[in-house]
Amino acid sequence: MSGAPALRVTDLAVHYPARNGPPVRAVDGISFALEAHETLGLVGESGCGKSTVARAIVGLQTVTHGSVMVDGTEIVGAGRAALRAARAGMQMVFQDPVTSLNPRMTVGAAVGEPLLVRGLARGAALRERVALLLTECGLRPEDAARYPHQFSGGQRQRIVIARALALRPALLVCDEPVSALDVSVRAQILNLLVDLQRAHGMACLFVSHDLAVVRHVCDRVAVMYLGHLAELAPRDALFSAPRHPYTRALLAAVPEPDPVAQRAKPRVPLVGEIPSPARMPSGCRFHTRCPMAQPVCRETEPAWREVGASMVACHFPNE
Amino acid sequence: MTPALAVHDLRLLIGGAAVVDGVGFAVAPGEVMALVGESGCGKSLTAHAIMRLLPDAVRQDRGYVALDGDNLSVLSERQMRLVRGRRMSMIFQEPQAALDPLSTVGAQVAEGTGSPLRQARAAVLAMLDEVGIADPARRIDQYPFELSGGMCQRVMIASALIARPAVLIADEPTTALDVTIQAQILDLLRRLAIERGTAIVLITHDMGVVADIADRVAVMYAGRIAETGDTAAIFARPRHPYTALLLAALPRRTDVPRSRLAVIEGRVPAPSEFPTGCRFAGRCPLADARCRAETPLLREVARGHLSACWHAEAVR
Amino acid sequence: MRRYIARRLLQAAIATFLVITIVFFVMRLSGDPTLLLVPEGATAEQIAALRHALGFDRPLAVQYLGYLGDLAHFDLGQSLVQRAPVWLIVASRLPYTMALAAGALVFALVTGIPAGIAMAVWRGGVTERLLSALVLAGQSLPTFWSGILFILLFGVSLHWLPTSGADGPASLVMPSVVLGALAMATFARMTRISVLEELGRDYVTAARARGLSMGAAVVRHVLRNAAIPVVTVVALEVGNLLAGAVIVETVFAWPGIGQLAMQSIFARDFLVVQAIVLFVSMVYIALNLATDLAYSAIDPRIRGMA
Amino acid sequence: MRPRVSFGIRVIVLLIVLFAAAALLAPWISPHDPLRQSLLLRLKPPGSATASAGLFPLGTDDLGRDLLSRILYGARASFIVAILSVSVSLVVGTLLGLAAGWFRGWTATLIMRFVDAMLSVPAILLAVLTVAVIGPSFVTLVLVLGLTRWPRYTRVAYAATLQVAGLPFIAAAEMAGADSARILLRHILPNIAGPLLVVATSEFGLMILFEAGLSFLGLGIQPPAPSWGSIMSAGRQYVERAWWLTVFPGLGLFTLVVCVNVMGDWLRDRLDPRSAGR
Repeated sequence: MSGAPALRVTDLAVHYPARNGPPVRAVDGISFALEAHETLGLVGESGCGKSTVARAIVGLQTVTHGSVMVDGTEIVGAGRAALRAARAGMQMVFQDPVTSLNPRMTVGAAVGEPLLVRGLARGAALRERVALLLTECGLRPEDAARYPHQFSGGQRQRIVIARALALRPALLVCDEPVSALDVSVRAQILNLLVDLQRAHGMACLFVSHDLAVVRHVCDRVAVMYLGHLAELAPRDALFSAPRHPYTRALLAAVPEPDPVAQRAKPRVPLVGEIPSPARMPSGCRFHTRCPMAQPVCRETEPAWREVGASMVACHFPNE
Repeated sequence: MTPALAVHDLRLLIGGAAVVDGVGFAVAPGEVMALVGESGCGKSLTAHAIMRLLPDAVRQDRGYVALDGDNLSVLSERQMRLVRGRRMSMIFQEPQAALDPLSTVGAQVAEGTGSPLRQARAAVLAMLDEVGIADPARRIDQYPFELSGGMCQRVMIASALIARPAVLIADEPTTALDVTIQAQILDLLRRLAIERGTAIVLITHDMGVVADIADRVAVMYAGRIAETGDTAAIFARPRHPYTALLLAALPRRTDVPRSRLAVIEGRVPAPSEFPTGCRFAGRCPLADARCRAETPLLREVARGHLSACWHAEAVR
Repeated sequence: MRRYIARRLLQAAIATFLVITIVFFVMRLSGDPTLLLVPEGATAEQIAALRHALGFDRPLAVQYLGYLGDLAHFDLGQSLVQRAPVWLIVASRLPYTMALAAGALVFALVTGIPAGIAMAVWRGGVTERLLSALVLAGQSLPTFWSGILFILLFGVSLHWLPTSGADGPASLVMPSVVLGALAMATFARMTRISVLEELGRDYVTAARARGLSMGAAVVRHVLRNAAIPVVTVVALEVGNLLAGAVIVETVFAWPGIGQLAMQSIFARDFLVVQAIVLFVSMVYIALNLATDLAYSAIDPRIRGMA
Repeated sequence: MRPRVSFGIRVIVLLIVLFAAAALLAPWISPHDPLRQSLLLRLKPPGSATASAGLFPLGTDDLGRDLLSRILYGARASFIVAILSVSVSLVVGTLLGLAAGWFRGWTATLIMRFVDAMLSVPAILLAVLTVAVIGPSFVTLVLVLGLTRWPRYTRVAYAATLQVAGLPFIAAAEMAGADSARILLRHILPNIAGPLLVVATSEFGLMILFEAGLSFLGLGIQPPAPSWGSIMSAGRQYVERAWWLTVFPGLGLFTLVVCVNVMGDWLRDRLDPRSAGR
């Protein structure tokens, strides 16, 4: 792993104007890097800003400040042409396989669109490339002539993945790719993603609220809370020795599909609700729900620092 | 002992297709019974059928529901109204959608008592407090949009339980909530089941939720119960290939990362295309000619553990 | 909330300004607005003199500013045909149209909204079929035809009601029903859709799961939620009723502003027509604004938008 | 899932086709010249026949012209005006709505505020004023109806474009590298066509009514050219003596508009899941 990382996000912030009062700080100064061939999980609860980060990285979201470098190209503030060129190297898989496909376009036209509009293939060559992509994603070449509504949710997600792979991107951003799918189908798509990454070796940012899924596919995991990164650590470190109290609470809250283990787990439910990003708590954003909060947590925002193999933003991390 | 709720041989039709077929189970007071399955397996329709709140397009042509031994199918709609809310209640997947946006929290919780909020105010306040709503005196006059999803679900639970019904039907009560909030709501439901002796039928698709809270579980597939028994027994040794595969398809904390997950090939057949014989046969690794020809009935394979599979003993 | 009101007021002001502008330019579409104002048979010199007197020989921008200035003083001009201030001419006819529009609105409300609720609650039955046929008729009947048929049937043949003119309340019945038929259909359709949509929501099932009867759930929860889009439509329909009065008043010889508009067109008295168009549009904008502001008082979600 | 094409709808479509065929074939199927007057044949009741002039199936008008022929030619006028004015407003309205929904910002504000203002002036009044100012003619009628009715399409196109533009498949097309033109034409337009078609159908019925109404007021198709509205307007004076002059053209108009409205409702149920009624 030499050279520049596949993705480097520096001090990224996305603020929305509020109807009144200060702007909503949906994403508020986060930094991380993603090496080539690596999978980074980005987890958090709804409204934490993880999907906004994903959209900002591929240039679908206006950014307030900060930098997103993909393969040496700055995405923030890039012009139309530069962005279009950069997107040849990064693609996205969305959460809802129903609305990710144009219902009035055949599967073949959808999967072939990136190649066609960039002038990379047409006619018989395009059809051949599409057939290959479909086969690779577990569909049949004949499926190219059909329309999305003729497919199940899992199959549609395969089509979406085939389309994302058409340009052989170096970076794949997956925004909750299996959340809308039933368990048995979810396993199929996870297996496919794992296989494809092995075969093509792209870097992958995997956004999800499901910790079990993230543990299954990711090398490193970043935990977000209210627009900030709470913790970023290698997978095993994060799951076996979480350092941020929020990470610990999150891990404790996920019910294990194993009654013995689940009922033996210590119960430390978080009290209270997630505050609204429009009314951000002072100091550490987690202090309103943190079981270990001290006066300093209310006043001073914790620094983003290294503890062992992990990066963590907490005054009192588990060491 | 009479079960708090018993469902017998329920069959529901949409058009000509039996979307729920031969579903039966019983729940004891204070017990949590989970109905688990993937989307379209009929679990939510079963819940609505128990409450007799089925959509117009669905027809029940067989089976009945007994509440504390009373057969509900003989009741008129007027009599059934006296059952709903008082002896048996229901909560829903989208708590914010299940509350009228133009009525206050208090007015809606009071509806469960049958008297207006003015008279029921003290009871409503006590109930809001019991379901863990902080500052109930302020919340009682607020509107649903002023509350978070988790708080709305607490309000729903309050409105469902204020008249002390013996049975609560919870239709995916935590699916729309974040995990930390889900944990709170599951703790609340468990506490209420124990403290009030409420029998809970929990509809869910999440095996983790089942493992956490259910005493017993019925796994549904394509409108039928595949297997049912104690939660611990079913997780320890599933006796239906569908359950076994479903559990193996879940990534777990003990797995090797990126190891292959078990998959169930193909897809759930549409109700109009349900096969004769076992409905899982088309996707089952154990299926043989008999499975495709004859419908396997639920049979006891271990004490209290029933499976609807010809090859239950061969499931690993 | 205050911001919401301010925004709505600004929108209404912009709409008013644009309507005034649109009418100004429409009046000049023929090239020479003087020709619209002179009585039939005027000589070329008379026209030229009038053009100068009215300032139509000035540049368009100057005319436009003058026009805005006049309107700002509520000066709608002088009718050259009737030799009277335009506002006076319109105002003298206004009560008749108000009475007609009110009659039509009442008819449309008391028939359309219950019909819509009934169609939604008893969907799929005979009631819905009968009512939807009625609604379809209301929606498709040309008023000038139904008006004449009504006159033939109830006036000429049965002698139940006066055939035309404005002689007491009885003469208001037929024109109100004829004019209100389309609004009735619109209200019924909107109410049906709105109630159906609310009936399908979880909170209705939840209310029934608490032991409420379907009727109680409809009365306590559904109607209030369903009312919001319906009230909007009601406000919008008032504008259409005033516009529809042009035809209905002509058919029934009802001496309101609709008839006045037609008479003025044929008498080439366009300032009166312009005043009527402006007036009806302002009523429309004002009613629209009023409903939106009313919501902000009723709907807690808007009220809560600090 | 989709409702099958029912018997009722088949009948409705058949009726619309019959009306259209009558309009199209009026010159060939009319028994008489619609403009030919005869003082001897004034106000003949339906079914009258003379040895020299032949049968008048629906009778004659006050100038002795054959009513059936005038109604057939009137249908022609109705269809041509409605088709042309709907086309004008559909094209104008859709383009503006697409532009507002895609570019948003001040473009949308500008367009949508203008739409608000246009919708504040009731269309029939604006049409009456405009026709009266320019002077009635066939072209005026089409342009006035076309150019006063586009805001409804703009509203629908704008709302639909906003909704579709927010869907992931549009983001995916952007990621693929498609330009705005391709996204608008290949991705957005096909997906907002349904609601626009529904509006166009209901507008078609309204335009037929508006044409007849304006002609009734003397501001539409000018006599002696036949139009349903002007036939009824002329027949009004003779309504007690010659009911057929009012009843038949009105019945034709009413039936056609009913058919178009039923068609519109059916399309709405099929294309617009929100109001599908379940």
